[in-house]
Amino acid sequence: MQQLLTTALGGLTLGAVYAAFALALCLIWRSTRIVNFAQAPMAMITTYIALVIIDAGHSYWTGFAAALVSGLLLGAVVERVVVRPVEGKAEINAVILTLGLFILIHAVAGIVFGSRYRSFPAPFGVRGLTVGDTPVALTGFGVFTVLAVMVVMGLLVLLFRYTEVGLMMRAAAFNQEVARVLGVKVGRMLTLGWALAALVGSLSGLLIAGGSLVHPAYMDSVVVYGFVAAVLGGLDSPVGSVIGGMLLGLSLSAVSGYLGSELVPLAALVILMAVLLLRPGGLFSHHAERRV
Amino acid sequence: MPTTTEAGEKDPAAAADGRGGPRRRWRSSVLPRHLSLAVLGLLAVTVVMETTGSFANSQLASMAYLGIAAGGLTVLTGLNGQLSLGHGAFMAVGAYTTALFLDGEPPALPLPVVLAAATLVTLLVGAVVGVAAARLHGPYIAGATLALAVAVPGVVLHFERLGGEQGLGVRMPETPVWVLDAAYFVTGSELDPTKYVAYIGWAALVVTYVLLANLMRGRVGRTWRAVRDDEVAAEIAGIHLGRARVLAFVVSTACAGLAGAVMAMAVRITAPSGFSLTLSLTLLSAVVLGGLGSLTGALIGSALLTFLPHLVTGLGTDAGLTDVRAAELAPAVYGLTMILVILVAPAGITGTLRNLWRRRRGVA
Amino acid sequence: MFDVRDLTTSYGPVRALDGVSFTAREGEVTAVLGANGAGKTTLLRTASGLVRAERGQVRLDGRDVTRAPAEDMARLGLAHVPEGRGVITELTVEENLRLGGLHRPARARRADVERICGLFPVLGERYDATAHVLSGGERQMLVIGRALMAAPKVLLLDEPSLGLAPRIVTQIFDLLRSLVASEGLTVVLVEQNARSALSIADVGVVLNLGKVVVQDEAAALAADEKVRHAYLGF
Amino acid sequence: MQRTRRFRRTTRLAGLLTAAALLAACGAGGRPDDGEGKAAPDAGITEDTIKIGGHFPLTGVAAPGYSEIPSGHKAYYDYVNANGGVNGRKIEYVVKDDAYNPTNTSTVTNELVLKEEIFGMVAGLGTPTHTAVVDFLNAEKVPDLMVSSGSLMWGDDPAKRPWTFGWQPDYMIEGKIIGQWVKENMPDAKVGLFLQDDDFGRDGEAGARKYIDDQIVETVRYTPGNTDVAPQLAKLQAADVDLVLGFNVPSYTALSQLTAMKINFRPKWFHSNVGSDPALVGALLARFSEGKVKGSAGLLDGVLTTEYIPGTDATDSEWLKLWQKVWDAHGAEGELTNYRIYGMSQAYTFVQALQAAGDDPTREGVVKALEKVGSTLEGPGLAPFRYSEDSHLGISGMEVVRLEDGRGEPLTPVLVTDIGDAPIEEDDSAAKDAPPANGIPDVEPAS
Repeated sequence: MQQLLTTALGGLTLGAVYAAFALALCLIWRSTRIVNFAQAPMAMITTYIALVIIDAGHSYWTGFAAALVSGLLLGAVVERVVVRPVEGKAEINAVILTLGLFILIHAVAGIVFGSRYRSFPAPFGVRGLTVGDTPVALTGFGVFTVLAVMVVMGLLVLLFRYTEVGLMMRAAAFNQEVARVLGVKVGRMLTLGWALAALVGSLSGLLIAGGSLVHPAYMDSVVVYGFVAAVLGGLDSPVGSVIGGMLLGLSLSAVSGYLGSELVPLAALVILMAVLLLRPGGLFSHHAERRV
Repeated sequence: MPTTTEAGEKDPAAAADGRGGPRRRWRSSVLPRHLSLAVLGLLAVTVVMETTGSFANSQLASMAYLGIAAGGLTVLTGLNGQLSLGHGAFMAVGAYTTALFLDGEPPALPLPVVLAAATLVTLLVGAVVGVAAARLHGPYIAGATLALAVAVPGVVLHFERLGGEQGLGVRMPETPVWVLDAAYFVTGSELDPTKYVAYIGWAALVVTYVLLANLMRGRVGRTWRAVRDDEVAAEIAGIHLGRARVLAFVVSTACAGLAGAVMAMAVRITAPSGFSLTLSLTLLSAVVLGGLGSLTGALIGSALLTFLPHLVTGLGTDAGLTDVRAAELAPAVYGLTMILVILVAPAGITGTLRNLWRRRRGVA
Repeated sequence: MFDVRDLTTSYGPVRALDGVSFTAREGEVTAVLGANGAGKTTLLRTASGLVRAERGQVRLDGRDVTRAPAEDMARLGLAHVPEGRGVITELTVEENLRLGGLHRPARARRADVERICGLFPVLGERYDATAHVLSGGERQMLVIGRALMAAPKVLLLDEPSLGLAPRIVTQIFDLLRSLVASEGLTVVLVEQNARSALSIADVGVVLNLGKVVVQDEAAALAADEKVRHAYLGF
Repeated sequence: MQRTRRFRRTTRLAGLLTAAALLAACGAGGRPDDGEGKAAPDAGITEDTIKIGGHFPLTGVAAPGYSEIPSGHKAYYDYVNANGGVNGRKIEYVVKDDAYNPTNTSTVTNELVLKEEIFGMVAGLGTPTHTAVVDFLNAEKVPDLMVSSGSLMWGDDPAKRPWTFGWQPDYMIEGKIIGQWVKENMPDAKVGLFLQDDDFGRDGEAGARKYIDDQIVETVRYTPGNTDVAPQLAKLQAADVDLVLGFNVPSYTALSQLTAMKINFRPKWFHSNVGSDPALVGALLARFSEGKVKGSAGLLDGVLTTEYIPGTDATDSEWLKLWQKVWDAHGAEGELTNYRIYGMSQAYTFVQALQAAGDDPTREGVVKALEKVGSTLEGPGLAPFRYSEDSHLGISGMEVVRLEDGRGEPLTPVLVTDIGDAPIEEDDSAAKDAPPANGIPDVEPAS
């Protein structure tokens, strides 16, 4: 029973992190119909930026903010410089491009930051909380992780549903030409989409790193799991991404605890294929019209 | 993808033949041409192999297995438009099959049969995955094969028989005496095991490329291109989309299986860490660098990936970088080149050269 | 007033528009007619800045807008309804309408929405539905309504009748006619369906291979058997 | 059409000509009998240099930590070279990156042996990686010394791998020593195993089970690369484990400590030597030690582990002073770490082996010398090597220590044993070895 609870709570925090990452993928997918395989190394770089700032003696929150801001900038720069030329071209070009970026950022991080492990601080404590007298396997930072992801998801929903910028971003994503003749500055919206996505990606990087160890490859496993989570949720919906992430976190945590950690990637593959083949629109789609 | 990237798509010789005679003659002229190229290639390989040292031979063996896998991948990605990030996983299937069949003293099966078996087993696995993959597109197929690439090493760890993290040693059977004699008779030098594996690799590569080249030129190749270029049009033309996709996937994974078999023999071990995501990405960068859809490109790409890291790391060390930093230079160069190729020269090296050549001759 | 002078556009080596000149007068419907590939759609796309003009001028109320980017056209008073209707099916009716009035102040926009739902009651009924569920005719109403949200001076319509049942076409064209009368719009209507177009147009411009071959009062064109046979196919 | 035909004719002609030329050039007679021929006893060695090589993960997931080992080697060789080298020969250490991928290991080993023509492989790292090349090295008769891994494979069967030598205590004897200590000192503890899912975990488990099979109530394994170990620890927690034996690498020591904190799991910890590096783990955990004394390894206090060479915590050890001196003079960027000390300690042994092989070392000479005098070499190791004609296994024992304030406090004398059912005995004989004044060993030639 206790093991079940611990596994579940662990899965929930882990799921929140996948959810954040899936949100980032979803944002980019919404704005440019590209899956950004370089999301993980981008987040890794911004986490290192935060670490450098924290190690220089500044507070955790300064580093946190710096990572988010640099994520925003990095996303915008990557979209403008690298991705813009392949937008609207064959899908495969964009995929290869982001994979190239994946390899490049990785190597550059190895050169700049070295490949040793470093610990990354976490606010709100990394010791399990106690409710009454019963200890529960949830840390202050874990609670923060889940809340942060929920808040970000909420903000994104508000942004897309109720603001003009959100509407313009969606219009630009769905139909560039129509959006243009209606006066939407499409290029700017795409840049904004990438920038926001990279910001959310940076957040996921910070949440994974918090209270744990970082090295240039620490986000690599999230590439696959974040993608699976996004697909579970339908790739198009922020809420779906978050639910997908949570479900995946719980399932993988259970697989790792009860079947063996070596089977976790296989479980992710099975879940992904099952969803793609049985419910191509994701678990929460109303109309299964997505072409996968 | 621009159609101009395909090997010899607009080769003047073939085009001339196609126009000049009835269809039968066009078809029959392709095979001899490929075969004579193959013989020429084998001779060139022999000359290179005999005039270079053992280390170069071992590098050539690596180039051979990368080349075989890249050839298969370029057919899938360049010709049929499906992207696989999981070809490393299929190489693992071929490699483990080889390791299992060669286990035993003497091995239960002769070497060519083992190679064929590895290809066949991988082909079957590929068929299963291909049926699922054929229903996916673009980023979805990329993501699914990515998950496959990550999952396979875990599966290997799960089964004790496969040796866990340490993997299985690959016992290379003794080189048959008649081969040693024949090799000595032809080349005048001893055939050491390294060279033997390199020859096997290149023989496998040449056979694979001749088969692939014929497929690409024939009806099957046209079907694949049609599916890639315009699904709707292809379907209207009576092409069964799913079948074409699965076939491309199966052919491509069979190549990966054969490549895995050669790799197992060249590396002498199959372990999960040998089939990391890096391997799959390496293959992809080989075909992108060389030029998608071109066998020559795949070969050039695998040559680059075999010889470039060595060169770049050397340059880095000479420039005074620490070993650790110099070692990161090679992937940095790949990554950058992949990006630049897509942005500047999406046709890859072969495509770009061909375009330049055409422009110079005023054909285009 | 919408004025095109010597407008020339090429796609690579292919010249799609070749020195086209005409004027669409305020409060009138100008029908641009011609066969497939005559350059009609290119004309609208060039006028709205989606395609770069090689030569010539586009003027809106006397102001040169040839080089203005497509994103600024709506603000300058030109609304372009592209071919294939251009409803963003993933968004709701309401969101589509809101997109039309991006540069307008919020209060004016709310009033406009009410007015447009009055003009097209069906849009009011389906206000919160995804545009995906609308029929062809309803989608056409939605895009026209969305274009009106920008309070344009000039409305460019590309093949509004495409794929619609004749009864719906008539309905939409009648609506258009009454809008021109009530709002004082300048409409440039690109149509293959020349007979219907001329029935509501004031002026007709006939394009062939990127050039203007005839321009005249709509009634006169409809009566000219030679032109009808050569270019209009009825 | 013209072109095609001409092309085809040329092709055929060229093919025939080449074949004919090749036949004519070398088709003379049969093949001479296969002789010894291949082993080049003098490869890699000249009058004034000796070139050796090693493969390490400098990139990728295994690089953190391990990539520092070769820098320790290099620093010590530079130190020796600056002091005249070994018998006038300067040592050149060629390091290649294999990213902990056996495929790459095979490639870079080919490069080292066939192209760089190294005299010997020294300290090649990793079990799966080195497994890929061990047969090749033996077939090529290249000395394969001081493999950086505690697998039994490097030394338990010298007949099969005559050219390969281990260096560090193998995981099995470590498991035995730990098992016996637990049996004697914590007989009532419910033990849980936290194992890396490879030979390291497996051999360690086998050793420990020889003594405490009945005390072990739960076994969990983690896969390197998967950094979420909460499910594994939850399983141990559910089994009411009160002593966790960890056969894991240092990053996973840090991760398991952090995770245990998260899930309120407070057992006693016993980490194998590989995973305990108090300096590294302590530094990693220092951030989370919640206001304890200035950056101390508070979280590691009370953790049990073993030691077989003095590390950075042994501040009064003469060896550490030597390593510090060497690192300050010849080290690369960064501080002296236990990984670097590990590398320097191996380098020290290599220099001894080279000296033992005499003025004109040959590949075979080094191997013979190690077999002959290896067990008597004095060095930083707390226990002697087991090198002999029958065993190429490395250091024979270790002491059990408890970490306090980032230092290991010995709980036992040095315990030595061997694989199999060999008994565990106390042997402090090698622990008192002190480095020579100039920091360079002086071993008499073995023959």
